Amino acid sequence: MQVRYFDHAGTTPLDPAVLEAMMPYLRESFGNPMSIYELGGRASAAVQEARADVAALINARPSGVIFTASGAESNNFALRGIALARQNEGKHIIVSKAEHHSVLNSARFLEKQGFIVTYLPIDGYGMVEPETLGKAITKETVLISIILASPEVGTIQPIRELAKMAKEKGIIFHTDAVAAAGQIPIDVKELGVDLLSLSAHQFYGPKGAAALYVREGLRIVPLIYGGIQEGGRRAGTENVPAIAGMGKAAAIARERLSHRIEYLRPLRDRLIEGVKKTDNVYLTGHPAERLPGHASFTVEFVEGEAMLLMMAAKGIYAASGSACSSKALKSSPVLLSMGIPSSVAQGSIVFSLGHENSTDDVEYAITEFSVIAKKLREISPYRGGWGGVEEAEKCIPKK
Amino acid sequence: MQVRYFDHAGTTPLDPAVLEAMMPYLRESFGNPMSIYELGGRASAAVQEARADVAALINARPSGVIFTASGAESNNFALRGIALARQNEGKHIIVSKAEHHSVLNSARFLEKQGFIVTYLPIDGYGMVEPETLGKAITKETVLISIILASPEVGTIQPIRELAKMAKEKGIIFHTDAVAAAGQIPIDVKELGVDLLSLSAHQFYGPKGAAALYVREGLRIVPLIYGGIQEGGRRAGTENVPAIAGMGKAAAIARERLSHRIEYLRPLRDRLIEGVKKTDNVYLTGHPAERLPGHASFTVEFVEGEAMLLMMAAKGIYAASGSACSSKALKSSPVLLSMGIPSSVAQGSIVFSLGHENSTDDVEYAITEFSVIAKKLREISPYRGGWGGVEEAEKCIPKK
Amino acid sequence: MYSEKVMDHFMNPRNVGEVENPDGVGAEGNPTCGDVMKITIKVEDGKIADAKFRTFGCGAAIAVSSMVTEMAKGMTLDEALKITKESVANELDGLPPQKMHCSNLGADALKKAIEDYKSKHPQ
Amino acid sequence: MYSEKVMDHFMNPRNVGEVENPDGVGAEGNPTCGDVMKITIKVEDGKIADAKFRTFGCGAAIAVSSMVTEMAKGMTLDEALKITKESVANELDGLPPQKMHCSNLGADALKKAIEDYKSKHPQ
Ligand SMILES: Cc1ncc(COP(=O)(O)O)c(C=O)c1O
Ligand SMILES: Cc1ncc(COP(=O)(O)O)c(C=O)c1O
Repeated sequence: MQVRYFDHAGTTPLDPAVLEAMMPYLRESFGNPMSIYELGGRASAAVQEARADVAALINARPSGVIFTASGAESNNFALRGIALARQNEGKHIIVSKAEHHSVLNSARFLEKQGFIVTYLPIDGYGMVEPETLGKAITKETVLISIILASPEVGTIQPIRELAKMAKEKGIIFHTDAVAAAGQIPIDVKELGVDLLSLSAHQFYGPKGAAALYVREGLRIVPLIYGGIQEGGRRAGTENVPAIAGMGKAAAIARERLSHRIEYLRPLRDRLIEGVKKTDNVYLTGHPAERLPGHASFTVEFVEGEAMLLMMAAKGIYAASGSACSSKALKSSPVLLSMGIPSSVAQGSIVFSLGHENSTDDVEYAITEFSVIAKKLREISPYRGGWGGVEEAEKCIPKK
Repeated sequence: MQVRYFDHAGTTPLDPAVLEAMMPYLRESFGNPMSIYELGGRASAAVQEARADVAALINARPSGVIFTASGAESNNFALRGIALARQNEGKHIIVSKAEHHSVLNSARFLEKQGFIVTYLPIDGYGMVEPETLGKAITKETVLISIILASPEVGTIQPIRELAKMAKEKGIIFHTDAVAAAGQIPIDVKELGVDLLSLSAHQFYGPKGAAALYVREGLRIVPLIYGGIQEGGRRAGTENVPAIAGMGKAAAIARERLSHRIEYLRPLRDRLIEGVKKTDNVYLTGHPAERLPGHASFTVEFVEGEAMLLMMAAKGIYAASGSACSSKALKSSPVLLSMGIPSSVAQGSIVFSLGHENSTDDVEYAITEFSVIAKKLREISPYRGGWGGVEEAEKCIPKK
Repeated sequence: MYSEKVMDHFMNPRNVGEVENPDGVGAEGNPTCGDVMKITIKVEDGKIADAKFRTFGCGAAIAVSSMVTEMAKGMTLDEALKITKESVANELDGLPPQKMHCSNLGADALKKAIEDYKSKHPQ
Repeated sequence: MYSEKVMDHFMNPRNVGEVENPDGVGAEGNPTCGDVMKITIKVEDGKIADAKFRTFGCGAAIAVSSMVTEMAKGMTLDEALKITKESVANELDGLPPQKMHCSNLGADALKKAIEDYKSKHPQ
């Protein structure tokens, strides 16, 4: 059966050109970049080249790019590294309710260490309103972390505006760009952010390579101590093949970004239009300020995992923020924070498109989606409406 | 020119069979193990299989193996994760002076967090004496971390004895087995350790995959927070190809361990015998309790980096603990802690053999070593002895 | 993730719907936290002559509903009351551990349906 | 890591040894912290007629020693005193940043040798 992969926000396939760029370092050029013989020099050169390519993707200087092993690590590093470096200036941190677990749970860890954390509410589109941020800032605030784009609802935050507010008060600003990198143009200078996380496996690069951008001159406490790799800011033998792959993926993403966006947007719009033809299906996230390949919905009266399984049986691979589909058995906190009732959040379905997806994939998904939603509603006790369910009236998300 | 690679303690080449085991996950099986469709299931199964293989290498249960991205991360995780989990029971930690930077610098970080750290002295062979440990233990001690085998001097510590002392006092015991795994048999039950670090790129596995063994029932605070990967103990999308590779490398290491040891020991002994024929060259580390492929020396009156460069020009790739050869420009603290004067430590040369090394490699290295030492001594102002150098009398390491 | 049998009962669920003029009705669960199962039964001669379900929930929940109605049909009420989460899961060749509790409400819904019947037909 | 020129001067160092009956001797460095260079010079007609070195140290240190003696030969004492760390590094097509300070003692050792000569031959 033909597979139609619509879960690029989960992970992307490795670009064959990226794999090719990794192969020498998986074979003959296996050296440790720290060693002084030529084999080490070759590895070290590969890391430096990749650093320049990753930096170019976000318009940073190469020295601002610290390689890590995952987006989660980058986010932990950013939050905890800055909190520790700044704790004498204040112990208040602001994050939004649209953040990834790795930001939220880093913030919770810092709470246990004596920091005060404000979790900024988001609106029905999953958006942080600048006013809300303004009100949350105190004299004690040392760090603000707000996601650039949500992998769950696709919404792109007004980071430039938010970062400017931070800058005016001398507060460090971090953005988690893991879901955004390679999808939309990113320029750390234009955005005005101090730190930015990105992860290669989200833009056709390998798993195991990620990065944290840190503005020049900004002190950050390491998360992983040891040797002097990454200028003493992140220890551990460099994962040279993955880093080389990340560099190549960044170079390709940079080169093809505008083509990819032009290709993805109409595909996404067609998918949204087509899927919404099924009754009681709602777009989640912002209709305009959203990732070019991102189409996310709630499907009332059915549960997301069941939808996913039936779609998978048809070769359609997508994702869901429903409680049952998550291995933690919790509904997406982002959906709930947007005011979506949890019964409706159970019907979450997320399509994240990639440039390998064809128009045919999209048309096929639209057709099957409708059939499957009908089939599951046939089985559902709520096929005629939420009826007795307490939250019935709240079920239709804000438009 | 033929390359003779003698720096397996720095990193090993990737076993072609390991690369083959990784390839499916770098190609078609690129899924995220968290996703519920078949592509995710395949990735998740690969991780579970690798977990079983890594567990088998150290005679642990699979559930005791937490994958990380580097030996450095495993060591940071072990020290800080246990210190945080146990801080209410006491704030004293013991590490040895034979530890890797990632243990030492994690300990230093904990000092800043209010812990008291004892750095156990080591003897002239780089060995921790059980008596010394006994004296260092206090009622406040919650964690002891002692390296299993040194990548710098090859010495294998009496971990079973040391861990037993810890157990008797109810103290958690961690051992850094990064340099030992795949080199000597490791059995966490027999050793009696609570935690153990290992890293794939040290036993013909890929860079980017490592593990921390945590005894069943032992609580550890995560180093990287986020999703529920690795049972909620280590967040971040799993590096599936590297983890699959680590599993394969562990399975191969387990199967071939005794053959490898039998092959390496005589090769190492011949190298030691041959190299020591050059005047004023001394073995560092323990003569008997040492890694089967490890041969480390000090070469008086010359500097290690210069030796390395001249050897590299002959295709011989080795390592050194000299200040000039380290990118941090510091002599190996392990050598200094062993009582070796820093002028002599400058002449550190480390050969770490692998099973690809042939008898011919070793004979070639012996011959060239002698020529190169002579050539550099010709240039050295100390070719006739340390003369005026203050530490002259101390120059000959304890035998 | 799921056994073949689970997938079969999920993809081709047996006994979907409501029996006409049910003798007993039982519902279990809550859509805000996860799964909801509603089972209707027809009782004849002390035996479950027919059983149908409607379920809002994940793959496991639907498969469990399908299986529990299949198991119940033809059983005496007392036999049917002995159906447990475990026996349903076993008949399905197992369920993933995290699904054992949250999506395995079939036996509970069936029990409620039988109790409903019993309360209406006191002996 | 090193330029070709550094590698050439390291692998084939020029002017190794001591000049006979040196007119000036200069040493710099300490083996306990890193590199030691010892330079001996022969002075004729106010010019450096010959210069030789012995060095304990890394590749950079040996290349620097070789280069500085090459540069000095034929220079007047005043010209030779103007040789700096930077000019030696430039002649070697650069040195890695971390080596600029620790292993680049050639100019200092030469200066000491010239001063030694001058102290013995006060004008
Ligand atoms: C004993 C020891 N511990 C820890 C490490 C760090 O492991 P990694 O290189 O995977 O970060 C090394 C690396 O060489 C090591 O030899
Ligand atoms: C927004 C966001 N942040 C962080 C992460 C974590 O990145 P990684 O999977 O590389 O750990 C993800 C992963 O999907 C993400 O979407």
